[in-house]
Amino acid sequence: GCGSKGDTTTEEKTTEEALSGKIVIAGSTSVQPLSDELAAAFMEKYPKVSIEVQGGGSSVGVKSAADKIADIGASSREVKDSEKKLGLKEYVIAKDGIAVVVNPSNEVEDLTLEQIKKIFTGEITNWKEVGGKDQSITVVSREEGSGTRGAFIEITKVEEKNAEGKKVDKTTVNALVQPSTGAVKQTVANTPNAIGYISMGALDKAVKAVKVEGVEATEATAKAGTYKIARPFLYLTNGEESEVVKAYIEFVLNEGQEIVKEEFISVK
Amino acid sequence: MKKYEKIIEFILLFCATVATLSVFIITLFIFKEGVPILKDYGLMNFIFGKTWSPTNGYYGAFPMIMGSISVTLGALIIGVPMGITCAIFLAEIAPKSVVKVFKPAVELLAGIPSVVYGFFGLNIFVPLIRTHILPIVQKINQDAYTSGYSILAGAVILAVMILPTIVNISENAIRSVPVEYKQGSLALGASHIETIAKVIVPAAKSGIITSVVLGMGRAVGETMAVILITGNMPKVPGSILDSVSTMTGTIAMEMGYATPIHQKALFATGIILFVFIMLLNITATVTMKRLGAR
Amino acid sequence: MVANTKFYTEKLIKRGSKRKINIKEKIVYYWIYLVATLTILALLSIIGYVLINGAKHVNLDFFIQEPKSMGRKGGIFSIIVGTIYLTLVSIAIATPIGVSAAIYLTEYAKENKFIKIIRFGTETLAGIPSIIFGLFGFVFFVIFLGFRWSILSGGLTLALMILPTLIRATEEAIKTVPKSYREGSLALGATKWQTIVKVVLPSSIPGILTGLILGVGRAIGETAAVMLTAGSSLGVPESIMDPARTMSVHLYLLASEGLSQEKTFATASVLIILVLFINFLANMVGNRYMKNTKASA
Amino acid sequence: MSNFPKIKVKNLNLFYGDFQALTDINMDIMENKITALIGPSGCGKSTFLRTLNRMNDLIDNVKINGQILLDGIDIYSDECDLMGLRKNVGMVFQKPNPFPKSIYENIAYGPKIHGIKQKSRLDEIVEKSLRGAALWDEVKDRLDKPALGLSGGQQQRLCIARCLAVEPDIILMDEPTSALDPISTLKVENLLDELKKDYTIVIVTHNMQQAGRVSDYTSFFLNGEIIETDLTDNIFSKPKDKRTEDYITGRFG
Amino acid sequence: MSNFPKIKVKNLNLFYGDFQALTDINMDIMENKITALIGPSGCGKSTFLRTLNRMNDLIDNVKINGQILLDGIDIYSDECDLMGLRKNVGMVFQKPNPFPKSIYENIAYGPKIHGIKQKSRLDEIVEKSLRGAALWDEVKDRLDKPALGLSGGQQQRLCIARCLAVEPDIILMDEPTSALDPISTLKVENLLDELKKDYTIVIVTHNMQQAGRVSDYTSFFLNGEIIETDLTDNIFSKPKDKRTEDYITGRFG
Ligand SMILES: Nc1ncnc2c1ncn2[C@@H]1O[C@H](COP(=O)(O)OP(=O)(O)OP(=O)(O)O)[C@@H](O)[C@H]1O
Ligand SMILES: Nc1ncnc2c1ncn2[C@@H]1O[C@H](COP(=O)(O)OP(=O)(O)OP(=O)(O)O)[C@@H](O)[C@H]1O
Ligand SMILES: [Mg+2]
Ligand SMILES: [Mg+2]
Ligand SMILES: O=P([O-])([O-])[O-]
Repeated sequence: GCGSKGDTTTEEKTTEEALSGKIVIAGSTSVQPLSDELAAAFMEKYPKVSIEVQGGGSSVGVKSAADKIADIGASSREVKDSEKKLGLKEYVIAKDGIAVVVNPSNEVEDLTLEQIKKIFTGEITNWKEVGGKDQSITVVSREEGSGTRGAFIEITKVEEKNAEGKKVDKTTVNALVQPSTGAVKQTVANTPNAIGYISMGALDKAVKAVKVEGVEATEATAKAGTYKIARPFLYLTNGEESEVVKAYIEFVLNEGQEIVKEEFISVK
Repeated sequence: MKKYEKIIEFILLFCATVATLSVFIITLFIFKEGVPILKDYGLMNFIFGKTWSPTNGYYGAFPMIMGSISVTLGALIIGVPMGITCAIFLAEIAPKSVVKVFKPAVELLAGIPSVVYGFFGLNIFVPLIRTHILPIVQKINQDAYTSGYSILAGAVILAVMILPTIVNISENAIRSVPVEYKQGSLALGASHIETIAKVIVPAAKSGIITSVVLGMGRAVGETMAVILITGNMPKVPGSILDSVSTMTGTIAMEMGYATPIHQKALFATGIILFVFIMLLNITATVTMKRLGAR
Repeated sequence: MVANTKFYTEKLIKRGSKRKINIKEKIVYYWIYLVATLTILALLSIIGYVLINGAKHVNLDFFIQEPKSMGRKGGIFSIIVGTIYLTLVSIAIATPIGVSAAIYLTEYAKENKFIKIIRFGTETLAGIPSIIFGLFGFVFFVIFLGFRWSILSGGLTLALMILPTLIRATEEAIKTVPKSYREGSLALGATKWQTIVKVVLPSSIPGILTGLILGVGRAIGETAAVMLTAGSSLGVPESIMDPARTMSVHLYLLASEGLSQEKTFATASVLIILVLFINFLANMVGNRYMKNTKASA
Repeated sequence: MSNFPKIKVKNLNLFYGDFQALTDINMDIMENKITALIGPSGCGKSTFLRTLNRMNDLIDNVKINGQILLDGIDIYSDECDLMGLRKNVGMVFQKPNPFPKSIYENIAYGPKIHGIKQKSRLDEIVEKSLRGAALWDEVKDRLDKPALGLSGGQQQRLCIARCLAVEPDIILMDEPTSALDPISTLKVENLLDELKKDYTIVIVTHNMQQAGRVSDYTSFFLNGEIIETDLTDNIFSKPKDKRTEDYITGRFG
Repeated sequence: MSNFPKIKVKNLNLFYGDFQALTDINMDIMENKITALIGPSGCGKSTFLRTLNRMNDLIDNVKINGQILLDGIDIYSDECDLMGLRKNVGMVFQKPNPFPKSIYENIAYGPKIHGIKQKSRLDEIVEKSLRGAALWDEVKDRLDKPALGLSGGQQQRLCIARCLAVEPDIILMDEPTSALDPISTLKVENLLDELKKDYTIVIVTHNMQQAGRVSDYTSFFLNGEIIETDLTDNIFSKPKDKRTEDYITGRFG
């Protein structure tokens, strides 16, 4: 037992050591924590590979993959029609719910999609209108181009078609704008009357996720489809992929799904 | 011998040119990328348009321009009187021993990276404004509301940031006022304070103005600290407790977006910023020349 | 007549005759002291707040461990490496160009239109906000030249930013070298370049160093332009083509995302201590500089 | 007019830190006379002059003991108001030092400081002072022009006018003509003769001829001490002290 | 030694922009003699001296015409190598200007510039030059100390030594003792007497006595022109020109 085990490890090592190179992943700040973990696991397995993960937002992911300034672009929304012509190769690596979060001191537990829409379009501006205290609502949104924002406004119908059939983002101008999932969470955690939306994978005790249409925000409900606000995580590549990138994506889509399962919804 | 001297001179000249050339390249780049949208969208529409919503095709930079102006103005209102007072204190009033401690301290303040100020503002000022200043304001105006992310928070932090610039340059200007002026005034029976107010500060005004302009440049140009504390709300502010987004902040946050037109709009914002700063510098130079000539 | 004058004088110079002005002036003095105190307090409170909350989390491990889980855990080793790397690269690019430009402007240039343009260029460069450099660096170095997010892109961008400071400091330093040194050297049959290298530059080294230190300070403090050009990835950079995250960028991301208060304070503390150290260094060089010029005067 | 001592200096000692710049000065300064202070460079003339309106107060670590009585009031005692003293004891400096303001503003500065706000009153004072300093005719058409545009001699007379505008009793002058050309010097010297009708004047000068020409009394300083004070005619014709004689005849200094 | 003209100046004119500082200068400078240039301030002495090693080249918009022949070669022609000229025509300035380096480095600077690298050779030159400038005994134990630590007189002799180290034929001196005290002045004057055995020396001086004491020839400058050049003894005892006489007897200047 012992000996053969040792043998396989050394054998494995030689093949693993053969794989070397560098990967730069950039884009969605919702995907970032997941990429970080996946990369760590991959680098542990192949010590000669180095993977650099950085944020920016989903649009940065699409653009940097297209411009080839990143090897892999990460996006937390579907690629838009206008971006399709860039000819990027897409890999769905996970699914994620978007949690609607409020400050832990907030009594509101449950919101309907309609209410959420009205809050984010600025029709509802006081918590008492949705069963909370008589306090103004501080809406916290993401920057233009965020994947989370894109998915959120689409599902909650904050984005509407106008007369010409063009989609229009109706997010209220009275919203604070923060440039990352973490920043939204931080702002909501620190501001008593705030409401925001973040990747479900980033949820922790600092903020409180409300039920949407009575459904709790968990991986299970999102996977089951009862929790309405969910979107895919994508990896995007442009043109011929290098050996390492291929190996990494292969890893993410298979072994890596174990890691995905911990916080997100596996695609397997 | 002569030849290699010529070659060296040429290399040196080349290096001097690189510095200049880079300004032209930078200017060229920014303008090349930004001018088309200013043309298509209309310069006036861009500058005075009240809606910034690139995904919807609205590129009105007015909220950001107002954001930058209001935060900067706020910083100047707080920072300039404080800075000039400190400069007077250092140059005219403080005993040597105090100057020895005070001056390095102010210089230290100048060296601290702006993010540290931003972090401090985020942790201290934003909550402070929400929990302590808002209730006071609400006593006067029931409807007042703020999340704390506000012009006020940005202005306070920027004021602290520009303070060293104003103090250092103004102090030098005040110190370089010839001592004869001071003696002349004192010998007429003027008090020290009168002498400072009526002779020394007026004689140092061109230096003081320079310091304010430089401070202003620094405030307009600051990016990350402002992103952290002003809330980045692309809306024309109505009060100092409102959140705003600034030109610099918007560029930093939205840079690198997929749609080319959106990116061009950011370059156009860069042009506005660029022109703004240039105007500021030119005004400063002209004022200084006028004051110097007198 | 005599008695009369005396009475008049007495009224004039006896104390108390000008009470009102005295009170007004007292208020002005109080105001000045108050503002000065406030300024010092502001400084102390910022530094104190950061250091008191942060110093206890700064230990050896913090320096030698790599950051984990986006900076929530671990230390700032790769960030220190990135900061040093980026600073060195930007200095290495800016120094030869900046010092050469300054030499040209002070020793060779005759006042003509071309020189005026060059001067205008360097002065304008000093006034451009850093985000514009970032914008330019991102489009030009990162995308157009294909350097991607890397220390090279960041270093080039920062080099452009610190160039004016460096040029100005060097010019000032060179200008303070007495003309008599140059004459002495030239009269011995030295060429202009020999005179510059052997007499002028050695005398202005402290001034140049001061400029460099200021440049380093700016490189360390810059956030927006660095994020856009050098990226923000957490790995240890191994080559000039690798992306890197500097301390200011790290602090910004930690602060904005609220990943860990503890690490944020610790990083801010390290930054402040670094700045303290740089100031100390600049003062030391500056003092030596003063001594040198005094001895030669 | 009289032979009445306007200022009495008693046992005055002055130290810059450890260095004693004035030793045991005793001297009477007569009302409505011109007193000249002469002596080699560094002997303490300026220092002494500046004790009379307490301009030395500006310098760090100056220590003074002894008394200076102005009309019987000790100007270094607590009961003396410094601003009032300086208003009463005007000063004109070696280098003309007009403020970087207009000619008018230069003259009006003092009166304004001392509370005069009325425009007509100020106009009056400006004219009177400029006439008093024999400058009126030269500048009356350009009162709003910068004072720094005047020639050196005009600037110096402007400074004298500025000093007159606050109506002092005494005027101190520290080498007021040393920065001027001969013609301007002459004008200022003539002016002094006019002024002594109304003012008590103390003048420091390096120029022996000048001292002889303009002053009634002369005091000879050496190494921080007064060697002798006497009528100018006596000092120049029959000095009592050998050292005074040596100095006056140019044997040292 | 000889009465051979080392330098011949022919019809030299020099302009600073539009201002003519030298007009039609004609002069022979004799080998191994000391030639003194005297004249009132601003008459062009320094300007003329600096034409001899082309130090005026450093100044913008200087225009020169005429000829200066050094051993028959026109130093303003293309065939003259500027660095070589300056090596050959040394210069000592009014204010001692040692470099902020050690004493040794100051002397070795010139030889190094001109390509001497060997340490032993440099040591030799340093000693010889310092002995030549009568400074060796005073500094031999502290050659590695900063030159700026020397007294003014020592610094001036150091500058002379520095000049000797490149082995010039001619030494130009622009008021070399005006910044020195009498004792140092004496030492430098004695040195000049020694040096003229081996060098041709041109010295500008304000001090008539000095010109009389040290020089063989004297040239009197006035308003950019040479009034007369003659043996020093003649100039001082029986000047040909009235203006020279007036100047020497102190009637103007
Ligand atoms: N602020 C000062 N600190 C220390 N010593 C001083 C100061 N001012 C003057 N002294 C010294 O006091 C002495 C008297 O100086 P003072 O200026 O009164 O001389 P003076 O007679 O006016 O000379 P001069 O004719 O050159 O103006 C001098 O030795 C001078 O060096
Ligand atoms: N760089 C210059 N530009 C313009 N004019 C100059 C320059 N240098 C000197 N001059 C003028 O040339 C004239 C001769 O000057 P120079 O220095 O040769 O006089 P000098 O005889 O050496 O006087 P001094 O005895 O004061 O040193 C003077 O009128 C001077 O003002
Ligand atoms: Mg004096
Ligand atoms: Mg001269
Ligand atoms: O950062 P995003 O996932 O919202 O694009």
